[in-house]
Amino acid sequence: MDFSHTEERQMLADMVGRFVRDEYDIETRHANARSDDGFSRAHWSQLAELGLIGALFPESCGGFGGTGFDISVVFEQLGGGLVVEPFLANLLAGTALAASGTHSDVLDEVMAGNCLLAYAHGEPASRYSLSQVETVAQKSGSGYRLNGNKAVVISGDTANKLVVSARTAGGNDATDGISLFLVPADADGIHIRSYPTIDGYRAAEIALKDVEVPADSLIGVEGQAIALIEQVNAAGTLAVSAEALGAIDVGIEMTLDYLKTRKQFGVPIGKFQALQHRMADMMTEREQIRSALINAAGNLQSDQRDWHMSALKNLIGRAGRSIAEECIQMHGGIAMTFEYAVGHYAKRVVMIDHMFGDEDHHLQRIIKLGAIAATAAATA
Amino acid sequence: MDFSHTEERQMLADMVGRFVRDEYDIETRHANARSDDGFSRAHWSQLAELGLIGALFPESCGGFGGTGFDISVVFEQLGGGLVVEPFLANLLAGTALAASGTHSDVLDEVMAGNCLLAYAHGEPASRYSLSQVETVAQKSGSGYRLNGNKAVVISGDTANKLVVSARTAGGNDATDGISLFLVPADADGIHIRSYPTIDGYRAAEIALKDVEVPADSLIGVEGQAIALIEQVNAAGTLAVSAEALGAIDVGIEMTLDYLKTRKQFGVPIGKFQALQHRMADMMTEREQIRSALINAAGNLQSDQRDWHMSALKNLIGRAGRSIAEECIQMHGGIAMTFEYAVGHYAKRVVMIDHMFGDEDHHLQRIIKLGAIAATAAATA
Amino acid sequence: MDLNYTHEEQAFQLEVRQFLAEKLPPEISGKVKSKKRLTKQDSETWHAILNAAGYLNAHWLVEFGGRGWNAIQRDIFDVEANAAGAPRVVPFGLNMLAPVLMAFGSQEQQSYHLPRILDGTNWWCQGYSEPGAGSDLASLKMSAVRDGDEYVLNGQKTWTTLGQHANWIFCLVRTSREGKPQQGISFMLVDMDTPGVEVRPIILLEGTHEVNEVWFTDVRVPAENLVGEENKGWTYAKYLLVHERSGIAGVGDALASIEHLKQIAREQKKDGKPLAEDALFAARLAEIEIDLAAMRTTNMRIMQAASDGAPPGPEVSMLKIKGTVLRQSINDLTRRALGPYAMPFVSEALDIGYNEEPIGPDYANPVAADYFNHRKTSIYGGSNEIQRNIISKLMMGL
Amino acid sequence: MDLNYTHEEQAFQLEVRQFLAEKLPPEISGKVKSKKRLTKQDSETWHAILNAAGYLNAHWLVEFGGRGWNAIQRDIFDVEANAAGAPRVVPFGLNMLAPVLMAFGSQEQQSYHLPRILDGTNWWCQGYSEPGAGSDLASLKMSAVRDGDEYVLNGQKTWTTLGQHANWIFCLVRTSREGKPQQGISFMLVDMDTPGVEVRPIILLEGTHEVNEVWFTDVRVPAENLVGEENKGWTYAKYLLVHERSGIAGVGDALASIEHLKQIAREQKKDGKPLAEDALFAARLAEIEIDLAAMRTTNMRIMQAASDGAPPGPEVSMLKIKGTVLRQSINDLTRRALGPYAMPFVSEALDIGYNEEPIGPDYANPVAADYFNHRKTSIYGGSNEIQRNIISKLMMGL
Repeated sequence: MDFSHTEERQMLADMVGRFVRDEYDIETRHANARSDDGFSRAHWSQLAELGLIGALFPESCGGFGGTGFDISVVFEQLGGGLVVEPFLANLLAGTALAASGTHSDVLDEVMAGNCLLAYAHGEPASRYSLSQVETVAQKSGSGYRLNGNKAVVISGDTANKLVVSARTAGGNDATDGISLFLVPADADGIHIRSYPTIDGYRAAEIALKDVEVPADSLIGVEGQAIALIEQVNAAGTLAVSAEALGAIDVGIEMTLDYLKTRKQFGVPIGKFQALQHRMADMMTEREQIRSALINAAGNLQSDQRDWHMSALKNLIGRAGRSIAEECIQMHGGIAMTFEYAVGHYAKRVVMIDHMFGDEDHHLQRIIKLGAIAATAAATA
Repeated sequence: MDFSHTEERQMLADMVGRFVRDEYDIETRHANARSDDGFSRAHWSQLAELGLIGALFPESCGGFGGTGFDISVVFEQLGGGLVVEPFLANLLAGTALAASGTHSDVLDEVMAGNCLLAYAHGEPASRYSLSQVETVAQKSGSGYRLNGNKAVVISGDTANKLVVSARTAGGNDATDGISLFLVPADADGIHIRSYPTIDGYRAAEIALKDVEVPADSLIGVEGQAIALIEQVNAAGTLAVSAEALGAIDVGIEMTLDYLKTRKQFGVPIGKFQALQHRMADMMTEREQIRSALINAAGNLQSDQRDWHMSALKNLIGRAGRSIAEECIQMHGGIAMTFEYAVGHYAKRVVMIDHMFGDEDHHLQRIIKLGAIAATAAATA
Repeated sequence: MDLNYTHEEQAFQLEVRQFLAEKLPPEISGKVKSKKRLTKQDSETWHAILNAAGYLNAHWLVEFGGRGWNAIQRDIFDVEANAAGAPRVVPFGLNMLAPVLMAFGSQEQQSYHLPRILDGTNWWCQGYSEPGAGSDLASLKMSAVRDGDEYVLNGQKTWTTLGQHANWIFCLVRTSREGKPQQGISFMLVDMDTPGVEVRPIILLEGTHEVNEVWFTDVRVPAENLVGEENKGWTYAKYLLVHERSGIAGVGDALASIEHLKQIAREQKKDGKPLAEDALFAARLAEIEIDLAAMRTTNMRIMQAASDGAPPGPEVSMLKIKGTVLRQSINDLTRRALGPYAMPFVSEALDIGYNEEPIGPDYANPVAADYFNHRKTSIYGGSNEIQRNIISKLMMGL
Repeated sequence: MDLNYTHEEQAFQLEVRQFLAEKLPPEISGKVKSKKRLTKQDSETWHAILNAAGYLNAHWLVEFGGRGWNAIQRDIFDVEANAAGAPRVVPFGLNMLAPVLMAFGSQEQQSYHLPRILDGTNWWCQGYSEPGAGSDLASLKMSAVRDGDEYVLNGQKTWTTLGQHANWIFCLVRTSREGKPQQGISFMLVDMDTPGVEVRPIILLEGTHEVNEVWFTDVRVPAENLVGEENKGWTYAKYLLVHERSGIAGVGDALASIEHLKQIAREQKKDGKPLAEDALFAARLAEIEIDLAAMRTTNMRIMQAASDGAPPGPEVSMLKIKGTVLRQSINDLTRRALGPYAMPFVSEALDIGYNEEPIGPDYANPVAADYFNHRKTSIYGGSNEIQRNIISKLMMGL
């Protein structure tokens, strides 16, 4: 057991951190978010060249990372800059490709920064359920015909290709019978409605009406996609949680600075013990989140994956949200303004509760999974 | 709508308060608790003469009170002294008699201080369920034969008569088929095992083995006791909650005094803002409890009774426990000692969570009852 | 103690319900219920309707044309109005300035300003906070220097709610730097059409324009616009803060918001069942309802004690804390109820006239924004930290 | 980062398990698991077994006969020992005094006292707190006045855990009243058989005798019992506090307590079903397990950083807070799990030899007492408030 990063991974973290610090201040971020695409293609290419996309996928797929710690290190740093470029969408869709072993040419293009993917799995009625898929794929000639609606597809408006889940068999909530397809975003019958999210990112509602796809657009085995979907979900949970921790780190840092400089009643407000004690609890909870992130990253490929992912995500929703709210409260009015950065960090942390299952969803999953062995940090 | 006490009720409160203040200090209380009976018969007689038992029952039964506010006022003051005399047991058993309209001669003796009752309803497996009664009453001649076990019967060791629930029909958890009986505590076949509770009171496990009772020992209508039991339960919930508030008031008062006098680092610890702010939250929660007590007392006879009782008891278990723990924490080590009083108040508040259903039990009852109309404080 | 409504109270409740049913315009209550943005015109319309019915200033003292409503009446009106979807009345003139004028204003100020508050001629806003003086109001810097029959004002106010709609502002200004910081403060009424007054928007973190900076550059104000005595403004300011807090618990709004949340929870499905039936969600909701039922009584108790003669004391600080924390927890639970559809946010969809299909359920769009917006409530009007200080000092003597 | 055990760590875990299976006396682990009271003899027996196996001081530096266990090894031993029902080792000599002697004691003190700590000749207790000096330790008053080759001690210590069993006590005493309160403090070793030492029991709120007052009246202590330099005791005391906290998270105990709780929750029935299946109960339990899994890693991270060379810094304060709060929440949930049977308390039933039937389930009797007893953990060893002060000052610079 070892709690220090390898040198390579530390270099990766430093590199992303440097990019954020030097080239991605909050105004740049807002400008990227407000642009037509909702992100900067220049920044995306730059980061692709730095190898950031490749770090998310294993060597067997042409990447040079792909472990839980690679993902957590990258997204933690991205969270520190509230980076709006579509890393998450490409991690999700790319993980489906990488794990299935199909469409490796597309994944190569993704890692080169030449192709954008999005992951169209959630639906208007699915909430956080992974198996509730109402979109159907009927056999049609040698291929399939897709019909259905996909909801809140992250970066779904700018993707070149979509990974779409659809039911090839089974009832609405059956785990069996779900398949994944790789579909060009401009295929006939696809209607994409783009919109911003409250925290400055972009998502889309995607309607599929008689979309014809060839047989080889299938990802993995027909009807057996649930394992892939669970794996994508785990990677996504890990990524947004790491992002949340990165944002929490900045939020706490800004709050600490503010406590030291802002004066009320003639003294820096950091001298007020009530704030000090709450801040001390925030520091403690932050370390707890960091530990849960380590536990989850180290278990991304283990049989305790789901327990640790749910533990992590529950903590993000519970302790993370509380920290975000406290960062605003301790700043006071200034944190309520769009102009000041801390509110944006807080927004991101809170809204991450709505991705891949919220605090309660994951608490209930922990209960379902049982927890006797899982309280052990060790995987051995 | 009116939130001030009538003059009579204020006098009642003042009278009990004066008794506690003048004659019932914490050493007296401990001495009473440690005595053979677990309470003082002299104090019991004295309080009976002051009319304290009569205040718990309506005029129609020979008392001069019996409303929710009578009960709450009396028990709030008793809680302020951690009074160990068996008011609760006699309220419970007496309410069963009063509400059924039977055995009024016995109730007269109770109010005169000449007869002690206890309420033997709970069983080893019933937890907080009101209908889970495994004790059976079989017809036997013109009377009944009782068999079963009763658990944690408050003041069950010193009672002259017991109000015993037993099943005359129906399955173990059926609401129908439960009857109440008035049984002499020294009847053949009754075995009483007395023990102290962690907070200084006395309870008993009571085994009934072939206990023969005559037909007129029945309280109310055979098989229809559940409504009586619910009424007793509501009165008990109200009483112990009021007691908890009385104990909380003393706990907060003692803690405030301590904060003003105890010095650390050269200043009274009450100057530390972290403690001030927690104390401010305790004050707020205390007022919330007081309001919930008023709501519950005012609804003891209304169709919103159960909602308000559960709201109150949930708050006692949630906010009350938290206040009790904070009273200890703010005192520090001294509150951990038997000699210092505040720990005893804290113990009582926490252990009241184990009577008539705890925080979670009542939260779940609120959910079952639904709450749309009930969020209104007004009964109209 | 008696929790039953008297006959008079029952009749009053009926009267209020009838008034709302007849007079509250459906297009306005529709906006309120669907959390659309209200226009200035909407606020003015409702203000005029309330005034015509004599409800606008019913809580004012009888000698100033009010009806002297007690705590129970105010609770009934608050709850009924919120349940019906009535907009919040803009409080700055009606509930904040007016009590100060009644207590400390000159007869001229009273007879000039009070009718104009009621008839809507003047829309007031509040000039208290400054960039360096938030919770520590006494450290304010904006200066007012006497020059003949006028004061010359220079400085900046901030967090001025709805300042973009207002034509008058009441300000705390510094008229002296002698003594303790509280001592040199005065209370001033300023016509915002006076040259040198400039209102600049502050955009909040969820993108709305609700508060403003107000800049004053050599603004000349007639000396008769000084309220009470020079350098005594701190006393008036504290008096105002107490009155500001008389509705601070926000019971009616919280009750209406809970009903809205329950409606959502019945419609949202989780694993095929209504979210309302989920054990954890139901438990969170039930705790809020328990707290709210208690707070409604706490509010009436404290307000009744005040209306019985005692001034509303530091106890209202408890209402501020509990009221905001509870309201925020309703916001939080509403956000959670939506699942992924809490994320989309189309700001234009909050305005009437937006005709596109909603993203997700029609109630979803404003929810997250509302959650973030309500974080302000534990900060403004004296942050909850300041309220705890007040309780510590005034209620507990710590 | 690697969460997998190395081969060495796996082997170590196996070794510890074997040792516990073979050497931990079942009558002792039985008492621990059923929460009976341990006798002094029980503690001494287990102490001797650990010593014979070389585990007692395995965390000591190698040069003093330890094995220099790292954070992972200490975690493994802690968790395994607790799971097996091993008693807590009395820490005062072994984990608190010993590190101070190794760092600051004379060679004579080291060679005299360290072996006697290991072989059980001396049972140490701690003389830090005084009635007026709890969290504010620097304000202590107990005096030590030099008189020839001796110091004469007068004063009172309190909260002395298991002082009734001890024959030696290490004390902070005041040797000077000059300068800041921290400056005149010295660290003294006292044989409790010396005339003038008197131990008086303090009974805790749940009725147990666990802590004591220790009174000193003209107690004459040889000057060679001074540790390090006169008036430098504050430095040694702080060093000790850091070492005291190395096991402060209490991971092993918490894990064992959770298993106990889960066993109870499977046996207790609520509405006919196991309590463990109740949605609210399960949620409360799951939150604790989530927090505990994270804390186990937090603990190892902080301890590993320390064992890699850096001294355990203020970060351990986070472990103290989180560890005690979590442990108390386990106690709280265990109490709730029992329903009405949390109320009965028969103190004698905690002693071996009590032969009557238990009241209610056999695990019920100690639970409420244990809940109340554990309230001490957030008070002693530097209250959680003091820990927050430390974090504020040393970690955050506030």
